[in-house]
Amino acid sequence: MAEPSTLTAKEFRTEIWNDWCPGCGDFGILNALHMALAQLGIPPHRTAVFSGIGCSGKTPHYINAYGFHTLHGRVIPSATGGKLANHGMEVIAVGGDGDGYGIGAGYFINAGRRNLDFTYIVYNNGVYGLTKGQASPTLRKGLKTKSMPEQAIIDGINPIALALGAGYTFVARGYALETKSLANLLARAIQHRGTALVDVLQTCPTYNDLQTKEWYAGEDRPDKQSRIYKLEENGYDPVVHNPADEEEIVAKKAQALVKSYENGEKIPVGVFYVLETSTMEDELSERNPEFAKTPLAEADFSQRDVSPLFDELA
Amino acid sequence: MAEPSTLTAKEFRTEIWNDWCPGCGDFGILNALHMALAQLGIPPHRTAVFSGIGCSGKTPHYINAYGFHTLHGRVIPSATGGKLANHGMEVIAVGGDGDGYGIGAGYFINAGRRNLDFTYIVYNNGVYGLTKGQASPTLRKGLKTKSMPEQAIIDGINPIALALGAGYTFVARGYALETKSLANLLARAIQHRGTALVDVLQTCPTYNDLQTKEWYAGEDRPDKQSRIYKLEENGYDPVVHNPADEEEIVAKKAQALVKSYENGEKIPVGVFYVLETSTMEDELSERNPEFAKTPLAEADFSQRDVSPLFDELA
Amino acid sequence: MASREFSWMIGGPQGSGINLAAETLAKAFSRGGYFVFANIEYHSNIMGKHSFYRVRVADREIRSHLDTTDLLVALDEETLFGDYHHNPEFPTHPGHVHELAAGGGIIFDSQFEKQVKEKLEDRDLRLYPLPYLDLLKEALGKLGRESEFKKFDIMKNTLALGATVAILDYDLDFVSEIIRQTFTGRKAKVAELNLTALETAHDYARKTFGDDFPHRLPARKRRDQILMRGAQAVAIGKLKAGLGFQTYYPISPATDEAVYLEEQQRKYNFVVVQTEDEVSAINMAVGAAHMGVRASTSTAGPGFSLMPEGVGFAAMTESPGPVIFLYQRGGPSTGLPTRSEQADLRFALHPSHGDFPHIVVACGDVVESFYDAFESFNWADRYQLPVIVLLDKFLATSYRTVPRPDASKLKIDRGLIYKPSDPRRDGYLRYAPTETGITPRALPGQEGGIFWATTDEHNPKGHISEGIEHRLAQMEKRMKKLQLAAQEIPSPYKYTLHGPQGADLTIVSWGSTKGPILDALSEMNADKKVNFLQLRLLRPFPVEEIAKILGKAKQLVSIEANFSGQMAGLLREMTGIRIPHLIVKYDGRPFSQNEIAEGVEKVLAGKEEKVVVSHPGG
Amino acid sequence: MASREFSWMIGGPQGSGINLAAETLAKAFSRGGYFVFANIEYHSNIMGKHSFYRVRVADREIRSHLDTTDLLVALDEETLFGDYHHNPEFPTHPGHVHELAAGGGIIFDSQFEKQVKEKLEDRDLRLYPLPYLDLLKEALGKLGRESEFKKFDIMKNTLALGATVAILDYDLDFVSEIIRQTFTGRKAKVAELNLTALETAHDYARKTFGDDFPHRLPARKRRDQILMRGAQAVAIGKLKAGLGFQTYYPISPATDEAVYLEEQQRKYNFVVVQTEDEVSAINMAVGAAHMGVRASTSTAGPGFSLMPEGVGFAAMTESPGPVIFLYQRGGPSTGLPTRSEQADLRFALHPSHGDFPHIVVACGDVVESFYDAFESFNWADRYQLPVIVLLDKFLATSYRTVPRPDASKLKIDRGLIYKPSDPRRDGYLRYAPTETGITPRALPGQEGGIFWATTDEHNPKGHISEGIEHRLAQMEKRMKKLQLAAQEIPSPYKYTLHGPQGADLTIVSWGSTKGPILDALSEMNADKKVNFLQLRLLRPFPVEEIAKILGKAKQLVSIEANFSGQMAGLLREMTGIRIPHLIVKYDGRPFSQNEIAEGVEKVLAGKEEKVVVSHPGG
Ligand SMILES: Cc1ncc(C[n+]2csc(CCOP(=O)(O)OP(=O)(O)O)c2C)c(N)n1
Ligand SMILES: Cc1ncc(C[n+]2csc(CCOP(=O)(O)OP(=O)(O)O)c2C)c(N)n1
Ligand code: SF4
Ligand code: SF4
Ligand SMILES: [Mg+2]
Ligand SMILES: [Mg+2]
Repeated sequence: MAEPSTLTAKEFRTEIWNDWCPGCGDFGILNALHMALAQLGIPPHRTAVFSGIGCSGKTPHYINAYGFHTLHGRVIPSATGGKLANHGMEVIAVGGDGDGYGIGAGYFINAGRRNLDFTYIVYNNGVYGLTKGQASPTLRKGLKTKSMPEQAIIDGINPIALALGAGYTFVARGYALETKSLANLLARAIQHRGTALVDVLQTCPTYNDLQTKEWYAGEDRPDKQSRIYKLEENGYDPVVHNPADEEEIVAKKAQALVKSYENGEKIPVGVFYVLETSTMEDELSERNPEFAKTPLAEADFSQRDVSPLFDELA
Repeated sequence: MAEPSTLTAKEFRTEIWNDWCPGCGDFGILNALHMALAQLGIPPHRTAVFSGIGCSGKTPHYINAYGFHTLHGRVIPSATGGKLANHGMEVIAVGGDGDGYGIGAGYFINAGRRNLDFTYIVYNNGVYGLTKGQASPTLRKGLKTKSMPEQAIIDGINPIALALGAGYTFVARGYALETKSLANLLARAIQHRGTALVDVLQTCPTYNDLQTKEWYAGEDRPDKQSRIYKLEENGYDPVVHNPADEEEIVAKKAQALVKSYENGEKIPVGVFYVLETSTMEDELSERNPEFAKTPLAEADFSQRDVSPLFDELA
Repeated sequence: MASREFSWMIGGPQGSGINLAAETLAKAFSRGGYFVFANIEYHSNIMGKHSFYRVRVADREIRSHLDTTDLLVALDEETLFGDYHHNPEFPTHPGHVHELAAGGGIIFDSQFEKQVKEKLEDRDLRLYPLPYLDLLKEALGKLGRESEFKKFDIMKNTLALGATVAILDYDLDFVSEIIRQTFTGRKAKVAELNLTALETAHDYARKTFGDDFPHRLPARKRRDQILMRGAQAVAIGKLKAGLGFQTYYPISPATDEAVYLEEQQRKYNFVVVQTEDEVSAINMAVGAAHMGVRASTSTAGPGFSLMPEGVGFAAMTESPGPVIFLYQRGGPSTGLPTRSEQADLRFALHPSHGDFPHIVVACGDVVESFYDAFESFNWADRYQLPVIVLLDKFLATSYRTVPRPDASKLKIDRGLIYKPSDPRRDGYLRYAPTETGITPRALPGQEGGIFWATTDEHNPKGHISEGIEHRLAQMEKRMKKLQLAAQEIPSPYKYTLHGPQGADLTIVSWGSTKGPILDALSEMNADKKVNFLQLRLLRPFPVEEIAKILGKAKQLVSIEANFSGQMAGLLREMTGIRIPHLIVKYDGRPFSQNEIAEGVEKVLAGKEEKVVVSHPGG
Repeated sequence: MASREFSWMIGGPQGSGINLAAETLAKAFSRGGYFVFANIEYHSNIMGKHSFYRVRVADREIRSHLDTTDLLVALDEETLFGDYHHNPEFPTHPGHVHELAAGGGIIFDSQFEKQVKEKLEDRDLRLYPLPYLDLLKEALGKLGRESEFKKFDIMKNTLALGATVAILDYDLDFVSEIIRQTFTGRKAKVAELNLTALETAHDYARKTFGDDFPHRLPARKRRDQILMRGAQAVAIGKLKAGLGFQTYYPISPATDEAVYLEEQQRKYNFVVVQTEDEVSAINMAVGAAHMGVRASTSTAGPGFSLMPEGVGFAAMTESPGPVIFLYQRGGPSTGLPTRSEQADLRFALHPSHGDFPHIVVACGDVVESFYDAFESFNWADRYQLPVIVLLDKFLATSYRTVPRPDASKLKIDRGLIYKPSDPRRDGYLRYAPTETGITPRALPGQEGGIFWATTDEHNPKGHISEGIEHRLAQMEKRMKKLQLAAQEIPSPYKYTLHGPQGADLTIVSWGSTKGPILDALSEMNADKKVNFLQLRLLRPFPVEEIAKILGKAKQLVSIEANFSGQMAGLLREMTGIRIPHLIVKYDGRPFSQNEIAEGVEKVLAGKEEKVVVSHPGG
């Protein structure tokens, strides 16, 4: 960022009625996103927010930017198409943990391979909010939230570990109720060149009575210490300093993997892993320099000459 | 295994015409599977082989056992349904790398969470064989096989790393052309209680002119040393010895992750990670002991009394 | 004399407990020997948006709701006058006061009294302002917990219930009993709180409000009836059919059924799996069906849009099922997730590429839902194909009093099972062409029964074959099974002609419109001769039978809750007969009894080809 | 005089180079001024299974293949007598010798000479045994590489080509030229090898075989024509239309088009993405279309079975596209992956839950494929909806000589684009209801154009609304666009009535049957008055126009390559008219010219309601 942004969070807000439950962690993420966008100074009309379906999926309606509230589990493919169609736009994809790691798991994984320059924010609340509280893929075995008739008999997913294996070049975790640091984290993710995952721990006061605000704050613990701590505060270095060094990459992934399994009494937030490497846009530009020059959506194709193709068939 | 098996590999063969290309690595996997089944002594009619679609997908037709050649990318869901319906059967799922890690990626990941007792064998040839040689998800960035018009501009997937992140309790890699050791590996995977992944490096002489038999054998290398080496020979210990010890689990995963990125001049095969823990069947049996007693498919439900359910509605 | 029937409505923001109040009231009247119909409207939202629940009660059979309300309970202002405060630019509804019948009443928070009086002064209505907060404090005070009143805002619903019972002069004990049964064990304290609130409001209403409400319902003789909704009827029908394996991915309005089933897993030996998506849900079910259990999945339109490939898989491999329960909701796409529509018919009839056999049946009401759920598994096994059972949000979630279904005569038929004379012999041909198209199936695990199933075209053994001869034989084999099904399925499962023969007007319809149509007919038939052809089996379509009935009809009108008249199109495709008048509704709300009558009136009056019925409402 | 037309066939195991031989021959005749039609049959297999390629050549227009072959080239024994060796229990085909026309010839490996003579002694055939191995060695010997002969087994195809040209007395230079153009650069060595083999066999055949083959084709005047197949025509049409974004997931027979496009990415600025599955393919395309590029995806039945949800997404959000190219193949399910069928029509017409607008068009031949591909993007943009273009394996992969399409008159129309008078004003309503249903769309990135698109029902601004008023307005808005499309799309894109008015028999058909039907008609019409109504626009269906034509027809027969007569069903649904005779084919092979004629004869002769045509073949 060269110039400080003249935009304020307010300019990214919409006036419509927000129908999330009172106290929902989604408000924290939304506010953080408003702040991050303002901080980065990208004009609203140069921003496109894609979402899946769920409580989280309603986010675009609450952001003053081009908004695409797509299908359940399909936010990554549609955002990918959108970004490739106009790589001049800032593309942000958001969705729930069911949306991204359940029905969308195949796209979540395959997006890691492309390293297209967009940011994916997952609202991780351990439940399927909008369908009334079934276990989401992040809910761990043995847990039972108030709306489940039986405890979970299958394991929860570790999204950070999966993102590392899938090839994401920016892997981070935030906490919805620490809005300011989340805003900074989101800004950093958006600025990253390549696909960035930010898994955000989000409280759902309506259905998740286990991972509550109080639980995160450690109120049940004898020492009343928050479960959340910041990776960076412990001198953790997520950055691959020599992207050409395969060994450093693997070592940084292994380090991040170990950290990602801290998920009980201590829960790290912050950036787990960063690698600066060529994006899919870079590769496409190398293949056809025209691609780099004008985003496809802005190019004029009305004069295309296909006669050489017919010639080949003569 | 208590008694040595009286079955031979021959009893698992079928008589029909095998239409794989001459020299295809699939033959190695098929033979190894015949041998493993014979070795384990499971009668053919107590075995069910499920497959996806692809060259690899034709496998069930070449095995004398109940065979389900399902849909592209859906072998895991259908095998999962099959196993839950009759947990008395030995269920083996097979399919291509496109099938499993591309279109099937979401199921590949989510299967890791369930730890149902079945074995999943992926024929990893770097290409979509049956559709004529497009890049499969395991083909790495920058590579170009002979049938591709352009080199791959997106990264390949690391299936071992993903399986670890997804929660598979047995994660292994084999090599199709070392049939005997592959047979042993498969037998071990089948015996494992829980979901076992065996990613098998498979040569496709027709479309993959990069990862050829000769390449694996290291014929292009100055030292002519095979690229393949066995994890176990280097004293690698994949087993979690204390399944209750979270830290050991994480350390073993990290160790496996590091090994899984060896994929150039040295390629490890063998078992990367093993954890003995409760399976989905165990959990279901705990919830309803009837489940353990008789597989659902063999139970008699003709006398079910639903009148208590009506009573509740009175 | 006061009327022995009435329509009640409670409205409020989601999360304010209208379900509990309405279902308690419905059950209280059902236990008191009345006929009850109760249905809900709500947003795809968890908390805050407007929802309302109707309860209609009568001393004769009823199966639908009315557009008018006799007693409206408003838990908030929006219920009265709409959401223009929340959505100034694009309000979504005008509230419910306009729906009140003449002489009807409104229970509302006394804080709005002035406003209500002003706005409604020229209407013939009884106003029952209830000081919710004071009554709540009073009730809590009786238990020494007055200071906690802020936590118990949710109990407004119970207060309204107490007032309702007082105004209607019904027996409060029925309500108390149900509240006690609802909150048991650790929740007994909650019961106590609610009972106190109930009584407090009841007392207040008796004392404060006049006893001139024109509907009064004394308790009647108890009847052996149950209060059931479609989702429950299906779930119980499935269990009775021997369901072994159920998959689902959460989706409105199908989830209710699956959640109900989930809760039965300790009582009955079967497994419910919440899958990672609907692709997995259908494919797991196919795998399980092939393996020998009765398997099923339940979903709504968006989920079904992910299942075509799996349906083709089942049909091609002649899997004995699964049975797919498709709960229609407002489409297209995500559409109106919590509203009702009947617009998935065409898609369900052609749910994948290629020609293949499958059965489609549409349940008309809660009783049929039970029997269809049961029978569909027999068809899946007999004909070795996937079956789609069509329901919708209206049917799934509406409660109705019905006699307890008789499950004793239901017979499970698993179809032809292969029994090798000598299991060591190796000659089983799973896909051998036969006269009927059906080949006995082996159960995996069985000796001598090894077979191969492939989604590719295949030879009699089940191995891939692209040979022309096998192709023709297998296509014919598969499609023949549909003919057999058409012959064997008993006629009541195919269609019913309700009402008099030789009527002046014949209504044709399918699915959940049955209730409102029958109710409208019973009002109408006094002076008009109208009958009603209900279609139930939609594939294989009973072409001859239906053509015959339609051919004899004097005048035809179709009724369905979709934009394009999908069933009318199907009828024309199958019989060539064009229905000249369509009554359609596509606002996402179910037909009321009045709307049916209104549509039919319009058709009878004029020449309108397409009558769209819809009323402003919440 | 020897005939100036002939049908040639080459058969052999997959991987034995029959494609190269047949396509070279086809091109050689096309360049020589002949009309050519060439089509292939092959298994879903990479190496070893039987495949064959037909090349038909004439000095007048032809558009289809015949069931008979004048000259058969057998690269293996199976091509002659079938696969009973490989598949003793369930053989799949009887070989091709039974298809030889009287007086025809067979080029085959001399090693089978005795056998061939014995089996075919009573047939009027010319036998051309070719000592493949000796000729190969001889050819290699000329280049000093005789010892490598084992590596060059693959060159049998070129040997057969040389012999073919000799027997037909065609000009070898055309063939040599093409071989030289095929293998250039690093492959020039391969060209040399093949040319030597070509000449060696040519010489041998001239010397050894008689010159009495009844078909002889002297070179004609060169014509400005191209040899093109459907997949190429589509790809070029798309590029001309300004395609910016193409997705695909590999699947037969759609992949050819995408691979062709992939190869053009350095020449034209656009992107082809091989996705992880078809769900991703459609959703990426919808995302891209919304973002402002012309977007498309191509697939076959199984892939399309994964796209319903995405189609609904596009329709609900009024996305300008994508255009979906659906290459039909043998179904259901995985079915016959490399065979042809027209059985996805019904599914394409109702490809998701709910009522929503989309356009379905079916191309009849390679020229229409080009124009439809182009025009479909204009429709997607004008009407802001997804468009499905139906093709099939037969059309996609069959080569035909056609005049070079004239692209100069084609105009790109991107439909109504929103242009704010003041971009800072905040009043854009992306979904404002309008007269026509169409609202100008903003291009994301544009100032003042911010909008919201949601798959939920919405208000004019694009925010979620479940309000009845918005629901009705939006449903009507969306569906109205179909009416507009029906009015605006010019009639040639809707249907064509080929042949004489007032014929005794009217054939109705759609899609790739056009070629064989026209060919059969041109043979038949001498004594019989038959015309042919080709349907092209299938949704919105031109009800009035078609009803009028059908109403006037004296006798009607439908022809389509599927089991159930899907188009006939659609016709009846739309017009009430029942086609009394169906000619269907569902063996996965395309109609030949003869089969059409045969079917029509049967219909004319008897009263058969459903004539199934099929012939044993490879
Ligand atoms: C294909 C499909 N299946 C199911 C649904 C129903 N559905 C709506 S939201 C949702 C899950 C929401 O959970 P999550 O993604 O975690 O988001 P949250 O509501 O928790 O933010 C589901 C299953 C759907 N809309 N589409
Ligand atoms: C839904 C669907 N999409 C596409 C295809 C076409 N298809 C058949 S096999 C195959 C890929 C095969 O690759 P892989 O899974 O790696 O198996 P291999 O042939 O290499 O063993 C594809 C895309 C299909 N059958 N179904
Ligand atoms: S259900 Fe949970 S996630 Fe959804 S809005 Fe309410 S609190 Fe938030
Ligand atoms: S294409 Fe490759 S994977 Fe398929 S059969 Fe041939 S060699 Fe094997
Ligand atoms: Mg969630
Ligand atoms: Mg592969």
